[in-house]
Amino acid sequence: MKKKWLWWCLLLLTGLSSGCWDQRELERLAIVSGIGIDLHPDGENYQVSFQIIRPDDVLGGRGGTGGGGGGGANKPFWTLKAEGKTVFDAIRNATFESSRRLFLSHNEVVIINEEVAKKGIFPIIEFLMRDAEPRLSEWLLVTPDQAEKVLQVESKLEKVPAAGIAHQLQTYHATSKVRAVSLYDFANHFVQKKTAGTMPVIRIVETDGEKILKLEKTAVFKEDKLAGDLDYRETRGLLWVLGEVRGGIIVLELPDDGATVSIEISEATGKISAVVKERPLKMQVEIDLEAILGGQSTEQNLVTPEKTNFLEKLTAEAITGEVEAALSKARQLGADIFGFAEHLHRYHPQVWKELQKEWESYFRQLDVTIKVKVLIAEVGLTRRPAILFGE
Amino acid sequence: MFRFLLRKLRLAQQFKENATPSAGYRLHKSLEENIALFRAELGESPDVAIRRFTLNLKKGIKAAIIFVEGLMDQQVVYDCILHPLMIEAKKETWTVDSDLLGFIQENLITASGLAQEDRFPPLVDAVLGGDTVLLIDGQTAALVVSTKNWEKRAIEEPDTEVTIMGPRDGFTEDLRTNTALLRRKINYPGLVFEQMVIGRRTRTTVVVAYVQGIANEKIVEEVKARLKRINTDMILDANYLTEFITDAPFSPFPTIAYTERPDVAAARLLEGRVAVLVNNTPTILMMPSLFIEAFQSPDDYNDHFLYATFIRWLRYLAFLMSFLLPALFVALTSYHQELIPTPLLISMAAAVEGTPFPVVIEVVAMGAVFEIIREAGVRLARPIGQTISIVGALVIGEAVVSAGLVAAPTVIVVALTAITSFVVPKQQEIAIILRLTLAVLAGILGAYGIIIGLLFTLAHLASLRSFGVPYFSPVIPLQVGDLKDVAVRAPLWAMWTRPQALEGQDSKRQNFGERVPSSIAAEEPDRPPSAPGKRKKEEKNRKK
Amino acid sequence: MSFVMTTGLIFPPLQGLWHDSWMTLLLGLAGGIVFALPYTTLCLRFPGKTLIEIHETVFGPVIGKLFSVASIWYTFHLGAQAGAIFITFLTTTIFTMTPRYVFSVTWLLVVGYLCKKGIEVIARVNEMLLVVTVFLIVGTGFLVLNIFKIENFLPLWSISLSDLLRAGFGTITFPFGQNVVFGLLLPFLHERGQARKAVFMGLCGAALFLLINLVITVGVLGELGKIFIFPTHQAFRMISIGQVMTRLELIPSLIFLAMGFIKVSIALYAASLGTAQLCKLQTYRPLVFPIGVLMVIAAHQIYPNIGVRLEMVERVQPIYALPFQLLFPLLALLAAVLRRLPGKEGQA
Amino acid sequence: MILLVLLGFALIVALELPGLLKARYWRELIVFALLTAGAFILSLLLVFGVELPYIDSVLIEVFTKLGLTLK
Repeated sequence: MKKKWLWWCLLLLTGLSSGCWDQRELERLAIVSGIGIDLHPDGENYQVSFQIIRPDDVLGGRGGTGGGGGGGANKPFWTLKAEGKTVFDAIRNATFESSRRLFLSHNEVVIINEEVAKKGIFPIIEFLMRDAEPRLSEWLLVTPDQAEKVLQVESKLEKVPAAGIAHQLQTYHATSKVRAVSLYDFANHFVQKKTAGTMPVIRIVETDGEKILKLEKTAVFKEDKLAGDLDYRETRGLLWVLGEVRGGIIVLELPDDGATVSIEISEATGKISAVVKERPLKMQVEIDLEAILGGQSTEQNLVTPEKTNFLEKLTAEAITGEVEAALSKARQLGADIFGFAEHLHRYHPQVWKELQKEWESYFRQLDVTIKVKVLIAEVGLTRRPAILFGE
Repeated sequence: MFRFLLRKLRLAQQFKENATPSAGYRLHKSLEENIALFRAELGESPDVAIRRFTLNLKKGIKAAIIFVEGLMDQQVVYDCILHPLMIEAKKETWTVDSDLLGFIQENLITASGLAQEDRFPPLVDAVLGGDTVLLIDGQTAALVVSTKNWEKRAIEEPDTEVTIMGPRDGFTEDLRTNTALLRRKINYPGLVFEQMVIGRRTRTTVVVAYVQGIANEKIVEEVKARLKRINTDMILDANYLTEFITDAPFSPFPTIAYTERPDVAAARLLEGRVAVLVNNTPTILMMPSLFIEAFQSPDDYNDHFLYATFIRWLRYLAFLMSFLLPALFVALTSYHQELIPTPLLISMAAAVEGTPFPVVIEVVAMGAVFEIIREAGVRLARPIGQTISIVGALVIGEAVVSAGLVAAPTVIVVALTAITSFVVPKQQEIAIILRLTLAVLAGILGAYGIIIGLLFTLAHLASLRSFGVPYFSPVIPLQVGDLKDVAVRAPLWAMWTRPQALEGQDSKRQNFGERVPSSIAAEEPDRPPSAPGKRKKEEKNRKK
Repeated sequence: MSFVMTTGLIFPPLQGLWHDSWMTLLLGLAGGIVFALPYTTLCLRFPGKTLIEIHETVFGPVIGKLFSVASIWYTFHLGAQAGAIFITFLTTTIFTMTPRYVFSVTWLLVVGYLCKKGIEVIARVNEMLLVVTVFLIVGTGFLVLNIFKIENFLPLWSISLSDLLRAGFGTITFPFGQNVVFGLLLPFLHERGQARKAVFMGLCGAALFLLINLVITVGVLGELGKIFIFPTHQAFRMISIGQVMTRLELIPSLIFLAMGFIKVSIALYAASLGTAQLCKLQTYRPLVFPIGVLMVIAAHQIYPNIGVRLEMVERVQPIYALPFQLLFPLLALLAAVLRRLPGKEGQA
Repeated sequence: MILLVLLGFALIVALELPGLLKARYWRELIVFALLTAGAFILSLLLVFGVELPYIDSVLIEVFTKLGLTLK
């Protein structure tokens, strides 16, 4: 029994004598919330910029205590640039200019410049996966601008711009015209046979002399290289197939009077199946949509069985159109962004073995049938159009 | 080290042999010599009174009574000894045969407690214990008249174990009162008190109490054996005993429980435990004691069982927090920042910004400061104590943060820990020790350090035994049946067995789940009245 | 039970075939049970005796000693292996900057303490941890449900039968066959008649846990899991419920670590006890620390980096472990049957 | 570092030796001494940076030479 204390002493002794290598006091950490990766002007090295949170200033503004620094309020973040032969190298080189060690565990976004993306992002993804600090859940984006500049654009609502970008991505539900891609999602493409990865594209837009970040398009990667992009409509086409559509508006134009009807997406599923009996095989995409009649510019009452049926048909056509657009773009790029290959691998491994080798050329002329089922389940609060003039 | 211990042991043994020299020498025939004996033994203390008188029997025999003032009842001495011997004896004409003492015992002394004794030491004990010794010239034996009576505290509710519901009585310093309190709770002849005297100089009376037919006899024997082996000169408080007989003297975990409440003691006795009552202390000892007992408050059994279960879980949580929270805080802030949600991390980083010390030091120092404040508050008179805590907690806490010496989250954590540790007062000391050790370990090795510390503690707990019963039972080793008073507080009618861990006799309290069903037939309004024939049939069915 | 579980949890034994690994797991369980048969039978035949003593009675003093030394070496190697894996786990995931010896020394202290307290304490601590682990696995299992994808298990039969068999064989030896260590301890653990039952229950329980864990990992990580050395850890890194319940990977990791302590202590205990019996000593206790230090040194010297370990598991481990796990007990059993040991009471 | 190793072994010996002597476990003492000496030498070698073979590497090599590997 008396030995117990000896033990504790021993434990403490070894502990104390061994010191504290991994100890990093909070106040000695530079919390990185965003990483931007550009090519260095010399074309060889990477130039990596970090958005580092300054906690004091983040909180300082919130309480409205004023005073603070007295003069011009500090920005709640600081953008640090560093260059290196690899991303990792650049991270360590950053300490030349930073008083604190960079801490990547709370990083939220990684913004990759187009040029870098065209060269291939495999080394970047590889590093992010291997290192213990970055997380699988951080968002990946591509930008045609300098990634460093993107990181410097202040968010109008959030204190920390990177958090702003992350939130901006997560509101994709509203339109389903942008795809949010995390490191985990993207890395999965690397291990999944021939599926092509995508990433959202972010850009600096200037409105009223103020710089604002805007999510545009979706970048398509072939293997690890940027190959092309999808616009909003094509992106939603892609999301339909993937079953990732969560919300958004489909605007229909009525053929008889040219009025517009907005259909709100409430629930959608997408399913891929393959018909493997015949060659060349056919893929089938089934999309199931539950929608809400959201608004109309015509005076006729659309809440009748026939009219709703008609609307459903129109919606289905619109969706088919979107998917077709995405499909043709994908065929043109030769990038299987829909994961047809993965589907074959999972459900028809035998067939997949057969097609594996020439999958890309096969994909380019793959026959895809699209089946869309639409159900308008709700019509909003009004039972007939809110018109100005009584009958 | 071992050699040293052995030598010590040997020394102790010699000591013991020397310690009992005067056993068994007897009284003389002459009264004066006997009085001289007492004088020699008891000295000239003013509280020892020797009253000589003449026993008016036959031709008048010299006699004396010896007692200690303040420990005896003057009235009893007068009514039962002096008056009958000096006055009543004169009235009648007695025929006294040879056995004078026996005659006095039978005919004259009216006190309820009376005994003959011819050895000297027990007589001294009796005098010092408040009894009156009657010496008669020419007799080689004396009469011991029970006249014990001294100033006692009234029975009050104990401060240390306050309950909201339930009985309000508590043990007092007086042993007899305490045994009486227990008897009043358990009106069952199986409740056994066995008395012994421990402490060479304090001669403290100690009573071992247990319920025959329930308590495990091996444990009872073990308790008695350990008590008998104690060889010290003073036992002033129950804890003196504890430290001598506890299983693991170096362990901070108490393997013997205390209580000041007769209801708790009675419940524990009926679970099959052994209680030890020590004279002059209001706390009684109960053994074997398990870790889990600290979480069982007497109020649990006075409340509804659902609520009691909920509260018990809160208590577990609070206990966990009370030793784990500072360590976790240290580990999270100085090692595993990736585990803190980002917004929280930012606020914490902002709070920590500019403080001069690492978090470990902050936590340990603030913990120490808190303990100091508490200690200062406890020892002082109550009103001042409160002032101290308010000044200490509010003023220092506030000032330390605004001066930028310590980060606000640290103060919050330390304060929270302090409060949680009061939820389980019986394990509070351990919580403090564990808390500081774990915090330091966390400061050295982060969460890994915590795990190491916890493993050590767990291993220690797993190896502890209290009078042969594994300390951590019924959790490890698992005894599912006993969990009904651990994981939950089952309804009383469902706690149909006594704790199995104690391995007592007669493990059944009542039949399983036996309650008293309502004797008023329940109306069944949700059923439509059916045809009389059918109804009868149904009733028949129900009876089956 | 936890003995099998722990390394498996952090370091799934299955390379190459990923989403089919649950099948190999079941195969491994079946194999493990088959492997367990010889030595449980042995232990039943020689009640109250450890493998060391059995060796001696069956093979005679000289050859028996050889067998015993081999068994002890195997146990020792196992303990060192487990220690090494856990240290690697710590230094690569959580404490990237701390030198390895810090962990090995603290490790040694805890394990030594546990061993000195004896098998009963180890078992009890284990029991406690087991409960916690069950709760945690089930609990975290619920937390990952929202990122769980059942499709990750497809296609079902992507590998050939031979591959499956080979992998299954691998699983038998690592981690299931490691149970042989209990051959050194069985007489202490349970009442005689229950030995076999206990081992089987343990195996099944462990397999069940591994299965749940595997299902979680595969379901969450999908194909991606293949590339990680410690997929379970990664899977738990994915947890994200609301703003609060994020990034919980540390908690399960540390619990598994604690279980790792237990595993190493059992190995160390077995090795010390075995050595003590081999040398006919009265007590194993003084041997705990020297052997512990040796084990730590071996843990440092077991592989330069985890790559070697991976290769070992894939290519050599099954063959290497086979004699210890199956051959020796089988031989002993055979010899015992041939020599009609134990004869009547007192002779054996 | 060397000091630490020395201290560690000194502690182990200090912890175990008196008990062994007291109980007159001579056999135990011999085994204990042998094992401790072995451990001590090995750890000294490690501390001095002598390159010892890695167990798994050796095993792999041996088994490869014997032709007893899978694949």
